[in-house]
Amino acid sequence: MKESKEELSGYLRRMMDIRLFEEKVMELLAKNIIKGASHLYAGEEAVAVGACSAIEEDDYITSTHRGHGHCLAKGGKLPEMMAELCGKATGYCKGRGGSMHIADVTKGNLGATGIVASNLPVAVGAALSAKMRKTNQVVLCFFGDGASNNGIFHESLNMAAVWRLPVVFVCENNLYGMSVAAKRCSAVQDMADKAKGYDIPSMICDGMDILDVKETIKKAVERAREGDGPTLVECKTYRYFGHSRSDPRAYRTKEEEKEWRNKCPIKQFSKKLIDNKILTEEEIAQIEKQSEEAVESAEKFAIESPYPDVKELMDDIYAPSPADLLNGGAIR
Amino acid sequence: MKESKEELSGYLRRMMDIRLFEEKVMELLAKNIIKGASHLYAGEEAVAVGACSAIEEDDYITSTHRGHGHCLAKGGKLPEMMAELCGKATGYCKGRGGSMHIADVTKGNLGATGIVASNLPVAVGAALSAKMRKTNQVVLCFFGDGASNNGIFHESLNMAAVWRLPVVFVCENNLYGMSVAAKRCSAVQDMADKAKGYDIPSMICDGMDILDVKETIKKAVERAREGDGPTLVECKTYRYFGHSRSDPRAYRTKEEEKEWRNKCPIKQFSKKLIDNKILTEEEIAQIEKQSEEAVESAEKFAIESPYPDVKELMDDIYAPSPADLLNGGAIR
Amino acid sequence: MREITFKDALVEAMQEEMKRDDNVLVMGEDVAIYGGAYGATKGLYEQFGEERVRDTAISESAIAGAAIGAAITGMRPIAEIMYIDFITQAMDQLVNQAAKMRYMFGGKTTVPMVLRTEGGAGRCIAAHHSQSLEAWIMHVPGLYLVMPSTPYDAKGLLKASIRDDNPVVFIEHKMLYGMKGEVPEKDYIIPLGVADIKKEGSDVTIVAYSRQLHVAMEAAAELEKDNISAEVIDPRTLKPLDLDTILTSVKKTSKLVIVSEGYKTCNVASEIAMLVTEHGFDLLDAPIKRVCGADVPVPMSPVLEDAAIPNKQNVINAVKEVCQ
Amino acid sequence: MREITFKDALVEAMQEEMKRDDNVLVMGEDVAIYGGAYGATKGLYEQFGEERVRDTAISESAIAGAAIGAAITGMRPIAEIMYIDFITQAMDQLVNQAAKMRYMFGGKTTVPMVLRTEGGAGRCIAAHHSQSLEAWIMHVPGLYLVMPSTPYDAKGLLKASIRDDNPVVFIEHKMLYGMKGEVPEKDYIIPLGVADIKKEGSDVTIVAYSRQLHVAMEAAAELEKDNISAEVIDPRTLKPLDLDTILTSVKKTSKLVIVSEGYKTCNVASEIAMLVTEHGFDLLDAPIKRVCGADVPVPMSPVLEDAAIPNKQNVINAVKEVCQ
Ligand SMILES: Cc1ncc(C[n+]2csc(CCOP(=O)(O)OP(=O)(O)O)c2C)c(N)n1
Ligand SMILES: Cc1ncc(C[n+]2csc(CCOP(=O)(O)OP(=O)(O)O)c2C)c(N)n1
Ligand SMILES: [Mg+2]
Ligand SMILES: [Mg+2]
Repeated sequence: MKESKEELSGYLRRMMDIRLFEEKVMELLAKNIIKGASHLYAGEEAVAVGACSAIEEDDYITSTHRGHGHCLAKGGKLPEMMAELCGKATGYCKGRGGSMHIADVTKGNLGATGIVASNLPVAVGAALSAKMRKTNQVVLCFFGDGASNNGIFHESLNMAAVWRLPVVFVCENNLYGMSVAAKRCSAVQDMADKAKGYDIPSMICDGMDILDVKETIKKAVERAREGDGPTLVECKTYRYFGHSRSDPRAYRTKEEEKEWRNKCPIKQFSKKLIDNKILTEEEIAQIEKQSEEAVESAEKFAIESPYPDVKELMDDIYAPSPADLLNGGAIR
Repeated sequence: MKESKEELSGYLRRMMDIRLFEEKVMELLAKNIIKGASHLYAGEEAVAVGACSAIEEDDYITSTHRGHGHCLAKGGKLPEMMAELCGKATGYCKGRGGSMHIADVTKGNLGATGIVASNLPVAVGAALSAKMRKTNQVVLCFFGDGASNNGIFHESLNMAAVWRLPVVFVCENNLYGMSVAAKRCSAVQDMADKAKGYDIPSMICDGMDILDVKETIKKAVERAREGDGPTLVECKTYRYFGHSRSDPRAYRTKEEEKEWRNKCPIKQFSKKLIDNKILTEEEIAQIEKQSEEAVESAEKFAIESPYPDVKELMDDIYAPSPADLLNGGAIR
Repeated sequence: MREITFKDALVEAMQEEMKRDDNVLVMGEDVAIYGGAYGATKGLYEQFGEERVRDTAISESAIAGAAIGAAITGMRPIAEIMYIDFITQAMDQLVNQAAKMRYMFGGKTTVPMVLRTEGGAGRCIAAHHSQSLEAWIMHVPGLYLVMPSTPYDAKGLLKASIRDDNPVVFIEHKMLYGMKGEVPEKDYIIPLGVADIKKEGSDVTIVAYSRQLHVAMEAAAELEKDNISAEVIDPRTLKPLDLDTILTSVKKTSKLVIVSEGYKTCNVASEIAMLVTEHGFDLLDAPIKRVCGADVPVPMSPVLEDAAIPNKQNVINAVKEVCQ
Repeated sequence: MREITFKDALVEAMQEEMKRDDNVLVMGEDVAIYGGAYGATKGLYEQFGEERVRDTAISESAIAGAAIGAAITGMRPIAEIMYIDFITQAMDQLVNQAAKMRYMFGGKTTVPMVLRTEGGAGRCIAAHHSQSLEAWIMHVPGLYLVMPSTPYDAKGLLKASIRDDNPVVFIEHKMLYGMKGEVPEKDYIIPLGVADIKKEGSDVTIVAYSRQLHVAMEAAAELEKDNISAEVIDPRTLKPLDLDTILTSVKKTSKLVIVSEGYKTCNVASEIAMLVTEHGFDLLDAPIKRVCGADVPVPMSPVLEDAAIPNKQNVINAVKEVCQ
């Protein structure tokens, strides 16, 4: 492995952070401390961490309804995330967004969205902006297998291809969109095949193998940075929990779940690090402990944080108008 | 040629009807007798006539904003069409629809639409209906190269493919969507390539050659009728007039226009019929004369027809409720 | 009478109509194996099979469009859009095709379809899953709009909607699915366009629908303690709207409060107020009041979400103001 | 002062702002080589090149979405949707993304974009090319809504919209593009949220915007002959709405007629009426009247189209009714 020990253990730590965060979220959902919906990323950690390790800090990502992993992988902070999930004033979005709407603009996370596929054109626009502003930034656009059936996928890939924009479309194919298997609703089973209609390259990688994800995305990112336009990368992966908290998972078998649990990206990567004598079991246990503590302190932070002040309900709906546009009489 | 003389001269007649109809429309637009917009089909006659000659009377078509040719090819009547374009009470839609909204449901023409690409899912739904009602009908869905960049194209092809529906997607690639060349806005130049993302077959045919169109569509229709699902057929064609009446056509060259005028589907087909000794020049002149007279009498009918009665403005917005649903008090 | 939940009432309505008419089919995301995100299609797949109960891809526009194509060729589709928030992706088909075809084609087409969807706030699922966008639908000629508040109404109105020959948008409130209520076992329908007086009263008229009907009922109960007798009218269908019943009530009470969970600006409430102004201005003793959702993307945090939608106290306050 | 057309005023506004700020770009269907379906971007492509003036595919959703992505990362895009009828395909991006991002993300994002589009009837192009859907936009928190009626206003408001940090929907009426009016050569902006009293009067207030402003002005001129002095107010921006100016006028006249070309039900007019009822009921001597588009898909036939939208006589009749 060409990465340094520090880098590699950093990846492991981030994957563990995500896993433990999601497990904690599951627990808090059950206790109704977290309200609303949370779509958990457990099982897919290698995708977000692998992909984000292939880009620079000032590059952009766009996220999805299943966005906790993306946010953390792009440098997001556990306490602010947990607080946001709990609807607290200290959360990333002051409690207004919750699980499905975390953005962390300063870190280049342009935001999650509750509307499936709706961030694809936003990613395209960000790539257009990077190109026009000549910043050499690239955009990683995450979305699911289900999202790739939505019309906006088509419009976005076409626009990005025609304008040769620096965007990498990262399809997290976890076999299902909610309860509907890709087999039952998508005409092709390798989502990568959908690149053919746009004359752009596509690649498939093992979404349970962080280094495979990283290498694959890296190639796509290089293409993008060189001005050669978009790539569609499909990561084969699996979500360990149900779609959302109330999902009985009748649409998939216990065997299938088990099979994928055996491919656990964290276990796999840990084993590889040990086999390659990069980390010892003890060091890994140590990393896991740090993750645990971090998640616990995030939980504490979130729980102890106050709810937003109801007086702020109507704040920030509009940006203040520039000084030269101000006026007195208008009711907004 | 395996078709009878009668059939072949029928095709020629219908193509001539369309051409002369469109030329008349252009004239009436210039005189402001026809108001509003008309997107003329001249140049593309072989597509509609070829395609519709490959299906049965009770099969369906869905049309577009450039729909006069489709309507006539599916058995539409010149007088009702011309009256509709003139906004007269005797038109297909009682003057409410005009050029972009002609439907002729009894002939299986489910209607034109002013919204580009918006009839694709309607065609899919009609095919679903045919399949579920086990009628053995197929649906021909016409749309343009420009339409194939719209998201609804993607959703429709995917749905039709997954459900193996009896629909043939007929892409009339005339190189432009209004002023924007496919080269400048579509990632691929053979629209047929867009079938690849849906794992369905595609075929390309010469949209200036009626028999090539007919044969190609026929194959796709057979597939559909046998339950093998949708096909994407691309017809390479050209519109002779501007996009609409006010179009200066700055986006294309005179040479290109001339080149395509030389491929005129009517001239080509006429020549073929003469070369194959199926029709004589005199017979063809005779057919043209009949077309001319038919168009003129349609014009006369349209011009002499009354405008709709303004009292009918609010009629037919809603269908009457079934008897068991009626009630007195409601304001609709 | 037996009591069943709102969602079971919906299931029964579809079940009965599917038995009655082979042309009725159900399509949408997760409507088959999953039984609908809120369980409103549970069991239909098992009973009627995959031909008539169809899971689709995440393709809102194709769902609506395919329903239209099926409807104009002899079927009676029930299409589900999982949340009304996603209707933004189906608006073109719904508004430009379903709503207009009949008129535009000279009355020669009918579009007998139901677009079932779900709306409203209350589950802390934030701005993309909590909207009440019925005002958009009500604005569009050619669509009917149904928003039931009880299991009884839900069943009878859904059956009527399925039998109706027009495109009907049928909006269910997410907080009502689990609500129980009396529903007769026998076949019945409730015609579209007939309001229901959910509580009689003499001092003030409250018009409220969907979940807010219950908020209004609670407010009305509390107002009784202050000797204010509120008449609560549930229009049930916003289009066709039964204005007569509202006017008759206002004639009696001379005061009107309208409650709606939608964003306040350009809300259904402003329209009902305008209609009453136009047809019964002289009946009014006080300015019409509305109690609406705040003009804000619905926030996730429970404290903010609560503040963004009407509650009992808001209704009571409004009533007291008009009754001063 | 020199006179230029409405469309040239728009071109100038964009030209000036593009010169002023390199981050301004224009994108949409046929905006480059063709210069816009109604000529409102004519010359920009030649002047600023294909990098900053971009023809797109027929992908309304991607046009709006890409504008958003560009806006939140430092650009100031002007996206064109050729007809507001097609905004149905961009609603998800506009309503769920552009409008909500800032609030939903805790105020940490701004979405400085203008979505220019065109609306209204009058050219016999039927139900898919003649709608006035501004009520939908006005309903949505997070969007601004601008609808100018004169070349002067169009230029000043478009410049303000481009400079504003919020997503602005800017609707131009198809019948106004060719209209000429005085436009100063010097740089000026008109702030959003400031109504304009287009004609002073004392007997009745008429609120009208976009093309209907001119219908109202014609009506007002004719009413003068009958000694009815109408004050005509053009809100110019429906969001933010300058209610103060309307209320001040109603204080003087005690009577209000509101004109809008949109479908009557759930129209902008009902909202303005409701606001005046809420904030100035006591000022009113007569019920507020509205003159609106009919609740019908706009028909193609000239006689029907005319009947489907307000005309001078409708406005005169309404005024006379309230002035009785
Ligand atoms: C436009 C839209 N349609 C439907 C939904 C409801 N929904 C939320 S997540 C989801 C499945 C998404 O599948 P996929 O894109 O594969 O992502 P995954 O959840 O598997 O990560 C659905 C149907 C939605 N949020 N937005
Ligand atoms: C959704 C939508 N966007 C834009 C338009 C405006 N418009 C009408 S026709 C047209 C070009 C269509 O191109 P194509 O599909 O290739 O058909 P053609 O006109 O070439 O036959 C455009 C952009 C429209 N009617 N609908
Ligand atoms: Mg998935
Ligand atoms: Mg074309």
